Amino acid sequence: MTNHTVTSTFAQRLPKTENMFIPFIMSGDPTPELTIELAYTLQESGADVLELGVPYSDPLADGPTIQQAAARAIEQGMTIQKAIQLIPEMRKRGVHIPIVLFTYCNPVLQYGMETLVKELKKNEADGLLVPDIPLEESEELKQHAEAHGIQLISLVAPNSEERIKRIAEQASGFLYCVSSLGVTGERAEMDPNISSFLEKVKHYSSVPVAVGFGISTNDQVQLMHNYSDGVIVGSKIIKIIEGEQSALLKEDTRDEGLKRVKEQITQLINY
Amino acid sequence: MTNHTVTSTFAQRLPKTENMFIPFIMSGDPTPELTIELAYTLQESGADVLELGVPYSDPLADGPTIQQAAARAIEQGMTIQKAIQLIPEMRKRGVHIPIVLFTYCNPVLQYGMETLVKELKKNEADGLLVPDIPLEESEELKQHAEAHGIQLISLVAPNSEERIKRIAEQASGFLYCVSSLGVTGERAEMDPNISSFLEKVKHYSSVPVAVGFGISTNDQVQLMHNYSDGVIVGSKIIKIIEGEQSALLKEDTRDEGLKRVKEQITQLINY
Amino acid sequence: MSVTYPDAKGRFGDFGGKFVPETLMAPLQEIEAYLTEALQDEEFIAAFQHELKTYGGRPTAFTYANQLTESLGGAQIYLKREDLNHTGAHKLNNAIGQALLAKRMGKTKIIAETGAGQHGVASATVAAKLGLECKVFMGEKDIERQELNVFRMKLLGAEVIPVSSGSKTLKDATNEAIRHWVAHCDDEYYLIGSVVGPHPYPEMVRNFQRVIGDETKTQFDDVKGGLPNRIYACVGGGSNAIGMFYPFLGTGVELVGIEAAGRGIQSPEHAATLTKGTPGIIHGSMTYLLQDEFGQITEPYSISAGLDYPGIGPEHAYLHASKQVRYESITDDEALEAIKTLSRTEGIIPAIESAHAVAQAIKEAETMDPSETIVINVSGRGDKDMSTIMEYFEGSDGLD
Amino acid sequence: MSVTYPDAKGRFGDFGGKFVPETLMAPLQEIEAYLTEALQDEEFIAAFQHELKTYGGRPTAFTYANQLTESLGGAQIYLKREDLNHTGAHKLNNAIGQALLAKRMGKTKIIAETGAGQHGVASATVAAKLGLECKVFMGEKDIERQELNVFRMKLLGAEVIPVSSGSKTLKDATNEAIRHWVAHCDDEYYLIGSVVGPHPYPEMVRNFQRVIGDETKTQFDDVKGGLPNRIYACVGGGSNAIGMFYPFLGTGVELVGIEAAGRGIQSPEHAATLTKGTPGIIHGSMTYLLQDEFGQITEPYSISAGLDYPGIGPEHAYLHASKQVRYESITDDEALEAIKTLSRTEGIIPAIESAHAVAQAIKEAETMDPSETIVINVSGRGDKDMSTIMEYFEGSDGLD
Ligand SMILES: Cc1ncc(COP(=O)(O)O)c(C=O)c1O
Ligand SMILES: Cc1ncc(COP(=O)(O)O)c(C=O)c1O
Repeated sequence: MTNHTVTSTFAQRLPKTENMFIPFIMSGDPTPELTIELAYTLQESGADVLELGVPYSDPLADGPTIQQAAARAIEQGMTIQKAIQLIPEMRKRGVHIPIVLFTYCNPVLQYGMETLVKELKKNEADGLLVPDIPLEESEELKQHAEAHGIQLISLVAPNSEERIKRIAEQASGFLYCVSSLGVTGERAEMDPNISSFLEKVKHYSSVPVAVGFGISTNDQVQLMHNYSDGVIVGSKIIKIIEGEQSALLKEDTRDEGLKRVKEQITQLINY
Repeated sequence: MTNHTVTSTFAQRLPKTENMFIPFIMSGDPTPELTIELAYTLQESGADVLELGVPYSDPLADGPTIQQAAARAIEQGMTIQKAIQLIPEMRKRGVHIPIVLFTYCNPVLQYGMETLVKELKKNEADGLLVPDIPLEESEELKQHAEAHGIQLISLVAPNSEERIKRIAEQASGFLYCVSSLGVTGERAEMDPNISSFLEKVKHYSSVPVAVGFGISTNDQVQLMHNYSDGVIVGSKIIKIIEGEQSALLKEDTRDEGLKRVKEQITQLINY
Repeated sequence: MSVTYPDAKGRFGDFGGKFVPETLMAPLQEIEAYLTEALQDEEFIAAFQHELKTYGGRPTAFTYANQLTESLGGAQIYLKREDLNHTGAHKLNNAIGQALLAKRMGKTKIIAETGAGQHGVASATVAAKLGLECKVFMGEKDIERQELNVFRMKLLGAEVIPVSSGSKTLKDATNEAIRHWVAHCDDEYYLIGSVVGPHPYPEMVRNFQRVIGDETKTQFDDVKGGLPNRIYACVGGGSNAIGMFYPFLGTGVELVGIEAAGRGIQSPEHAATLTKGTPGIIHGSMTYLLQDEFGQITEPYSISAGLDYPGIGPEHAYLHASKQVRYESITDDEALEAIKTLSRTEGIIPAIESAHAVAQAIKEAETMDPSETIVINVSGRGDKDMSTIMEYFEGSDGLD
Repeated sequence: MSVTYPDAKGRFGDFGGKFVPETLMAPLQEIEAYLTEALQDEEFIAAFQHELKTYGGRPTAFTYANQLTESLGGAQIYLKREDLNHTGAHKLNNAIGQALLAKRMGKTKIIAETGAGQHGVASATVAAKLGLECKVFMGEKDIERQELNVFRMKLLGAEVIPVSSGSKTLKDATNEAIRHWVAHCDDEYYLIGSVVGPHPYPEMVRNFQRVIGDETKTQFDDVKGGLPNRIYACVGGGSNAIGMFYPFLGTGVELVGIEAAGRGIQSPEHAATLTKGTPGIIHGSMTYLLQDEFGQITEPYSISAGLDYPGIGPEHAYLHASKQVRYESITDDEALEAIKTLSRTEGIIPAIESAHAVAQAIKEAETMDPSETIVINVSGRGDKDMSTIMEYFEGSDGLD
């Protein structure tokens, strides 16, 4: 439909399309500088795609862990603009995997859809994920994204039913499968019907299929790798970073902190 | 109608039927013994009839002064029975003027109408005044009273209008004219229409006509004597007694207190 | 037969009458004369009905309590929703009627007594609506306990007059209102809040409140056909009960009035006037009351301010004596439990007063046949009682 | 034309829609499907109307404010009395409708958000009446401020869930309710309290609230004939306003929605969403909202808890943009003054929310011709606000 004037960098930067690990971090939590360092550490720990969160005042799809991370980041003065500006810094630091900006719809609207995707492109981002724009409301944004070579990541949920096909067929970058009903946050157990759901999604999807929401243990990661092309881990990453926060915030213990973050993540995704 | 089996003592005991002074005291305020002494003192000060109040919990026709006197008397344990029993003591002390028991209707009912008038007679009382039994409700009580030689005192008010005639014609003992609309208690000024009202009452009444409610100054007493056969003074008497209460309550200052009560009353009714 | 009362002297059998100071006889006669004339004037009746409808919100709803009925498994329970009246209780019906009469009489001021403040608020409300001045007499103790209702009356433009005599509660506020009226009966109208006081008040208030029963009769007939088996109403002074019962007298419907048993009728703390009182005179009327052996009126007790009255309307005394109405009593605890039950089964938080009727009805409905029907008069809503209820249940800890 | 909105995507012009996480698309579609079917089912409509009438107390009264009219000397003022609804506000209409729908959908539990507690109480009420479980999400700050309403909900059997996220007020309670619903949409129904949220909520709530306007149309025509010149309603989320306005759209009646100007729209403390907000997305819907330059939603302020919301229903955004409704704003001070005025002239203490409409109407009525007519929607009663009003007037010292 639209004229692809700009080529997409997502596929080029993606290390692999199986057994993917897609961590989420919140821009500015605990500080912008550490966000950059953490992005690099995550890549070093095996991340294939980085989801870079923009903190939002009213994050409807998020559980307490990410809500609190957002609140801390807003407190620190983080904005969507500053979050985007972190990306070139990450690139400079050596982050070469695809970076997907995660932001709610309202900041996108205030920024301007076209301005946003242009800025993303300019700042070497690869994708955009807006959790509160379902397929039916995404057309305009998708057109802008496509026009500027930014992959608009779609989400699909266990109750999407007959919409699975429609969503999967138009998905770009990777397809984000919500593991179970509910918001982001750790879950003790996974939905028992997850395998048949993922099978159905994979059937229709032409892009890699990753599972997110609630994945927080190595067992869960291993299980998901059986059914999907990768896992998205958010709240658990935030928790790991929170646990190392005091070390990370001090110049002299930062490297140790980052090392321990890496260790924990390696344990989490190891298989 | 009824058979006058017992003769009335009221008229026999009444010193005079003009320029009457009819004070009110509350039984048991401040003590039963003092009520007897005060009755005697009032007679010595010129009282022609004594209104002996029975304290009541809900004295609808009374202002604050008499309400409080009643509350104090109830507190002291005064009852209608005990109040009646004070009368023979008063007689022993030398009180020879007519004594009218003033009580609200409910205690009368609980005592029993016939029992009450019998007891009154037996205890040498002469009359009964119930401020909340208007003519229309008084028939039964009046029959009992007449049967036992007790005068049931009637009240008439400035707004009694066409009822004045009916009330006045059946009045016995004396006719109590309410000076103005309102409850008992001192008033700075008298109703300007009082003279025509009293004239009308006197026209129909075959018994002496006395004015009460709010009379508290010598001027008022003098004025009322022009239009009526006497004055009833309640709240002012209570106030005078209240003023001397501490003297009255001590054995060694009692006589002085009584003397001062007498002086004040003499000043009040002097003309 | 019953419907011919009161007689010319204002007597319902042995009860009623006018036991008032002579000074009040004229104003009472004036009211009686105007009232008689007003009730024969179609315009007055129409004005009354107009205000009830367009201002008060009548007819009030008639609700089938399906969940309560099912949970008890007995008689079918219907609720007459006086709680939906403007200002939250049946009290408004009477206040509208009397205030219209006061205006007709050319009075520019009304006075009223109040305990918890419901009748005070109703009076202040109609006074505002009809452009009358309003003074409300309220015991000092009640003023302390009912700060919000006091403020409400003042917001409505009424003057609230603290009464410090006697026990500083409703009984004394009534005394004081009467005393004040005696002195100001030329331009003031005394708007009594229940079917108490001297004639013609009990009859007049009943006539202004009978709309409750009249509507119920029609509504029940519309919904179920015929008449219910039993009707329940709480009794303080007795206005909501008589308003509900009156149109059903002599129809064979079993009428049940519920008094406040407070902490139990074996304790000294209750307000069960018919159950435990004796005949006597209070506020100008011969009726049952709580009193000591010498005729001193004693203080009643009930957790519900509206039932906390030592007397009862004379017509109830008569209906009791003539066995036309059965009177029962319900304790504080039973009433509060009934509030919880009705709230949770029907989503209706009744006034604590009304909850007494609910509690008795619950007791009896269980034992009745599912083919039988009962009506409970929900005389008012519980909003005014929330702090009391909350205190009773110790926050929400005592709720489950 | 206006009446064909929303379109298939739930859009009112540029506004509305469904901006929700994917997981909510299915439950929203489920609601839409059941709703469409229910609204075509005469039995459902009849059941809704039956509950409105026999339980909620509809039709609500229509009062001529003769004293207020005379004191202003301008347009004739009529009041639509939503304050006479069971539980004290128009909120019940919608709660009944949605709870009936939830039952039809086979849901056994409802969840709701609440600010001051009015919608929470209405939801807890209908849940009790219909035998549903009820969870109410409420910000921790609001729980502290509204102790009595919290207790009321618990008494009605609802669970009140404290929300500690964000600013701990209504906005966050709504977020949390939505988050909870995402995880429990299989057996829970989310009962939104105003014409906000994703499609089909704004349309559904409007349809359940339009009874206000439909009745008003009939009542006005009965009393005066024809249509009024202007109609006033306050706007928080906008449900009482849209309920009132909807049947009058396109009729030529001038419709005025009144937002809360709090401490003044020049100050940062207001809730005047249309007057001072910008388009954006809140709670799943494209509409006007209060936000900063980066799209972070900012905290609104109003003395009235029910207007203290940073968004507004999308249909209002559309009616604003298409100039079919005029939106004004009224400050705390003006609203409180209007409470005093309406209380004293008409004996009606309105909710602080409703007082915003009253205040604007008073301003305008004065300048209108006595032959003109206006209607004010009195969306709720002031009982719930008495402590706030009392605090504002510093006891009764500030009353005169
Ligand atoms: C709700 C309610 N019900 C009942 C009563 C008792 O009065 P009555 O017995 O006159 O109906 C009151 C009195 O305040 C009341 O507020
Ligand atoms: C009485 C009253 N009016 C108005 C509102 C505002 O809501 P809406 O704008 O949806 O009518 C509320 C909300 O709680 C309310 O309680």
